[in-house]
Amino acid sequence: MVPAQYYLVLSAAIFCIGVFGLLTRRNALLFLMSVELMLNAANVNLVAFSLYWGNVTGQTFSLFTMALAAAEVAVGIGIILVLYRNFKDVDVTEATTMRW
Amino acid sequence: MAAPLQAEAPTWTALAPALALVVTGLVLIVVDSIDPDDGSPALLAGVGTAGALASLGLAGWLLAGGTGQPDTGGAIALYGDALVVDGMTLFFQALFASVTALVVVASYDYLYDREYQAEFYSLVLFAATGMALMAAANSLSVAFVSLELASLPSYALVSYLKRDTGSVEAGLKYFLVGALSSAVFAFGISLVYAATGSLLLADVYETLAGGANGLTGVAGVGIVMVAGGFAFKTASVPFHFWAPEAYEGAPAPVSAFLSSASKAAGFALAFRVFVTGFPLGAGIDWVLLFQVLAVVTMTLGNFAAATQEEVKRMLAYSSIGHAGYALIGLAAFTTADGGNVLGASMAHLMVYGFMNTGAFLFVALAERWGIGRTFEDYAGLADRAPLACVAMTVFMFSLAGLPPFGGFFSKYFLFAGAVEAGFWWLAAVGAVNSALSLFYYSRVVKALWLEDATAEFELGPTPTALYAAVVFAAVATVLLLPGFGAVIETAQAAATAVLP
Amino acid sequence: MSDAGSRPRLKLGGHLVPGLAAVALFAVLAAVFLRASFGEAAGFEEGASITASIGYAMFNVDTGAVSGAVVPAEGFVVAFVLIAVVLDVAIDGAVFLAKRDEGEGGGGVLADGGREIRDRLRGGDD
Amino acid sequence: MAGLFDYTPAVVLLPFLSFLIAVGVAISGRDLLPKGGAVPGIAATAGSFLLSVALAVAVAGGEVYNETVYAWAGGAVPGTEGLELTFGVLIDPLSALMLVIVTLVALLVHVFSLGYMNDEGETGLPRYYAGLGLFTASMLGFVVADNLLMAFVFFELVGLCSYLLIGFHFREPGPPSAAKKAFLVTRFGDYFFLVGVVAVLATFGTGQFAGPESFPVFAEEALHGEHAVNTFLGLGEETWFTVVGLLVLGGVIGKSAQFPLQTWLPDAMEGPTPVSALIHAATMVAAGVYLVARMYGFYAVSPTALGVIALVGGFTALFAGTMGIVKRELKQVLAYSTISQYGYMMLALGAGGYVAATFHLLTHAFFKALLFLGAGSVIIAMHHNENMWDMGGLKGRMPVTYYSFLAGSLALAGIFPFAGFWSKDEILYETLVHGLGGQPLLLVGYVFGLLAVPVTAFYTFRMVFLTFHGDARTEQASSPEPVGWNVKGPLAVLGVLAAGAGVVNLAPVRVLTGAHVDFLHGWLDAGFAELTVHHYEEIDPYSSAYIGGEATTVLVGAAVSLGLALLGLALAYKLYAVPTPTEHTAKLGSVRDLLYDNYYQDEYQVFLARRVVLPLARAADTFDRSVVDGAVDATSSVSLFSGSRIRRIQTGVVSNYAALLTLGLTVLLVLFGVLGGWLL
Repeated sequence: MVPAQYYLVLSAAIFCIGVFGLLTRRNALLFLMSVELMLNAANVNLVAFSLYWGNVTGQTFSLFTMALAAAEVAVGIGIILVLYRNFKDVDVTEATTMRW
Repeated sequence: MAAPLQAEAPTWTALAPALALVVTGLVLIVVDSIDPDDGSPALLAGVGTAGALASLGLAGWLLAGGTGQPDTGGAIALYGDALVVDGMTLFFQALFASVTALVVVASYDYLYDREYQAEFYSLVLFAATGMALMAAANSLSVAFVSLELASLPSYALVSYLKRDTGSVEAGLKYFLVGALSSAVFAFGISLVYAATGSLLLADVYETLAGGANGLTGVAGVGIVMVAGGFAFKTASVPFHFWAPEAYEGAPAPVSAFLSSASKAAGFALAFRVFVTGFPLGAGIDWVLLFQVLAVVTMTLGNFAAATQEEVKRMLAYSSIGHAGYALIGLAAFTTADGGNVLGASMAHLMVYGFMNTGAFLFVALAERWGIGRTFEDYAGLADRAPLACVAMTVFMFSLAGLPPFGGFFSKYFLFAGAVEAGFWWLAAVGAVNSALSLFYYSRVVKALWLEDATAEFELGPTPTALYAAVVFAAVATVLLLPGFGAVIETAQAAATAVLP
Repeated sequence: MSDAGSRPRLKLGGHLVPGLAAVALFAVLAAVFLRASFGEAAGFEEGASITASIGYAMFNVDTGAVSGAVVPAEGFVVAFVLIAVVLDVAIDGAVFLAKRDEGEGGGGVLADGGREIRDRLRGGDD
Repeated sequence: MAGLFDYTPAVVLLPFLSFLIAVGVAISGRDLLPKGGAVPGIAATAGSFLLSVALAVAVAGGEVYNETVYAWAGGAVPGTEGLELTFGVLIDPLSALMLVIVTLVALLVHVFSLGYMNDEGETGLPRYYAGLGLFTASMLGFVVADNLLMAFVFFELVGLCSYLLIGFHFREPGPPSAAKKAFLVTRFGDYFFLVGVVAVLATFGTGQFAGPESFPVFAEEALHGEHAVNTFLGLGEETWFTVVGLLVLGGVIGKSAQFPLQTWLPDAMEGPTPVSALIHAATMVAAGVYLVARMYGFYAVSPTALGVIALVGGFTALFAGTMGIVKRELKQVLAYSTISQYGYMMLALGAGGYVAATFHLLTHAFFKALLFLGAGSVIIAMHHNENMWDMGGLKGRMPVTYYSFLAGSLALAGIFPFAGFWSKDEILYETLVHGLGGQPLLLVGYVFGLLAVPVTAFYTFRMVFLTFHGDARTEQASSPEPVGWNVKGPLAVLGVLAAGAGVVNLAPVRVLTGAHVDFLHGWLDAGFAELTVHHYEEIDPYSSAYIGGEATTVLVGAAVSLGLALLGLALAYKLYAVPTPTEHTAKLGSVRDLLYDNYYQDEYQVFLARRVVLPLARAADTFDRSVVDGAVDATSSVSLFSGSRIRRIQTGVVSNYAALLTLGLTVLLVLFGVLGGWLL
């Protein structure tokens, strides 16, 4: 059986790849995808430790995170759409009328 | 005395305040599908207000009847311990319902002649539902889902003015930081699950208190990340970056809603999760964590607020500062002290709910009238709208914590509680920050009353509902002066009952 | 957006520099996780149906009355009902945001087969 | 008489009512009331005055009153059993006396305002009278407060009102900044006070002034080991009480304009003159000294706190006096004299002279109100020119003002037998005998106080001579504007009081003849047992010693102080009681063939004014402006500067936010990982 450490390091890696993506990409859609990666890192943990602890709480909850990710994307796409209509771009660093 | 009605009803009725909100939200969608062109905005606002007031009435009734409180058999756990209804739940639900009612009433005038009003009201009510459930969550799964239920409508509400670049930009930033934060929150939950094998707060507490079997580090990272999720919701440093822009760009009633109710919801959940879910001394000293967050948050918020030129943005930063004050509830928490500091923090959030909502609604009034956003633009407004300016003065002085207003008592109890718990330096930092805050709050008062108008105001007709909401919030802020005894007693009793 | 010259740009100096924060975060997480010690995994009972167990968990079914091996879990019915509302709200919000106001100019974005968006995407993505 | 005491809150509420009426009128924006709202104010303060007199009569009959009126929070402060935060009323001889003083001065100031504000055609009168009403109400609420927290609340209200009134002419450049300065500097002291209030509540679980459950009693019992209290920071009980006492003293020093927080007071002269009279004589500045007297039982158990009070007071008395010598404006001289006189009161309190301090508070209220109103009268006559070098010769043209002003000046200078002589002499006497009784520190205070006597007399009579004597130096001074009854009336009343108020406590006469004529002493020795003079004398750390017997000491002390006062007066007479004092000094140094004594006078003046006093005053002024003001200003500019830095992290670029957020999270993880032992 694969040691539990591996899953944790794997999920940390996925999480940090997601973080890396949203720190270095300006495109709003890629930003969304990066967030999806981070949520999926959580799912890796949930499923892996479901087996470790011998209950399906984690597996069940991972379904909920997926559903929530879908809901978040729906709202996110809506906001990105109005962003595009107003700024004619989906670059997240374009919208800087408010600062300081 | 016969058993009160509350004790005889089936236990699920304890969720009535949240149910009232969600049903109202659904009714609004139905009304919209019958009349898609928003033909009668008064009907929509009326339904929304009625729902919020019904929720407030139910919460107050249950609270008064002792539902879920120690003298009637303690907290009511529902649906496999996923939800819990106790004094703290009802206290916060009453707070959310009050703010929702004020915001809905005020929005009637603010949304005058705009499209998509049914969507607006239903989103507000759904967000309020999410908050009400955050106050009742007893499991990390419900915590996460209800937090999202409160957040998703908020993102859309901030971007409500779809053709206004400020509103859209605010929505974008709020959404992006929010998505990042909820991912961090979810990852934190997964780590807590990894360390304990459960999502129920009571189980988590038990496992962590019994030593985490070599998984202390995993639990520690999880707890810090969960704290990050709450820090986002409460606009605490370093998860606060969305707040200045979101509050500034959003329609002012939405700013009021987010900065009062949404913030309080974050605290309600944080209080519950940390006090009943994470034992002190298991893996991480979260009291110290919140001390760091509290000091940094109040200092950053107040210092940045002091140098703003726009009233709304100043209020946004001041709202960050107040998150820092409320964090004292967790930062000065000790088991020996009982629920005193926690209760003081809850009472502060209650007072804050009224005074801060009122202040943002005054800004809404100014936006409705089309006068500018800076301090100078507000100059001399007292000549034209004396009553509203009296109300605004009350809010400002109360926010600053001057003696004759509700804000003084709540801050006083908060700081006194911190001193009593042995954290006098927290109180000292808070007092210094309050002193600084007086400077920028009084700038508003000075502009309103003492300075001459830079240009002629053309205010147009008085927006009655908005005006009424502002005045009502002011009356409530003043009434919390004599009524503060009852509020603090309820809050501290509720907080004491939460302790594991 | 007054002057393009004074607009704050993401100061990258090599646009991957902020990514170092993610690397640092990974280093910290990995350090913690590698120091953790784990016991033997409990595993699932032989012959238990995971799918069925998830179904029972989702609706708080009393598993004592169910025949066959069941993996235990806590009840998720509240979360289930809530997620229904969340999805409802998300649709509500997304549709409202996506709706085109009457008289809004600049049409054709959706009618050009997505070409304009695609160009934007390529341009926006450095 | 219990029925009468039930009406005590009305003393406070009447002026508050007048405030509400005036606010109503101000908001309506119309001229609803005759005299711009003065009439309700006069009626209210007159009512309060009558009620106060009735209360004083009842107190004289041996009645006292200490009742909680309203409990607004109870049992909720963590960790203490049953602490209640209340509003209550405490009427004892001290507060009854203070009520009479405050209401009388407030009434006279209201009447005088008719002449000073209404007849001068000022605008915004409802706002002015609203301010006066609230100011009076706040001070009265402070006086009757039965606990420290309530006292603090009203103390702050007093500060707020002073801000509103000093800044009354807010369209001119000076008053708003003066108002801000007054507010900020006194607030600076009040922060210490606030911490002190919290400390008292946390230490004793009560803020009550009187009764067996009061904090001074607890403090006394704690030192005898009869009562347990919470102390903090690991300090012993006496040290901790000293710390708490000094914290509260911070508020006193701010409000009573003691060194080093006195800087706001001279600037506060930008306010209308009747307001200055009210501030200086009976309300704001008096509040600080009254607070120390009110909780004197608490200070009396701490020798260190008493020593600090005495030294601060003595030093302030001399320091402010020297600055008063070189000022050109009438009201500026009075401002420095106020600081100096309150220094005397603090000296008395620190030296165990509780009666003497109260006595001086009483006499000073009368003669300082008189001097300010007299100055107001002169200012009306001079069309709001305050420069004394533009006056001269007003004596014959405004006799009522002159003679009442003269009475006030004689009292201020401490000339026998005017009121100020008796009270100042008693302060110096108490300081001397307690100093001789083994407290060398008090002897230092005594020397300060003694040196301030001739200085006081000098600047006072320099002012009198420059203003009223000699030839008129400007056209305006030769044909001054006449003033009305509403100006002369208050002056006459106060003139009589300034001359004769000394009879209430002729302590030296008692010592010499044995006749019981120290009525004030007897008055303050009645009432609650723990608030009486002999109780304070029992618990304070002082004992007395004499120079060859009590009577001798009294006579020597009185002779020395009177002699020094006369010396100062004579010097002023020599220099300024001449027809044209300006020309006299202008010839200085260039004309060598003047008479010898004139030459000597000029040299002396040059030496005194240019070489000693002016540099001293300048140094003091510089110290004021650079160090004290600088510290206050620096705090605010540092705050604003760091604020403008902090806001820069909000760059507006959401990617930067995400980066900072990630970094913040990483830092927190590292910090708590190391602390929790699961990282590294």
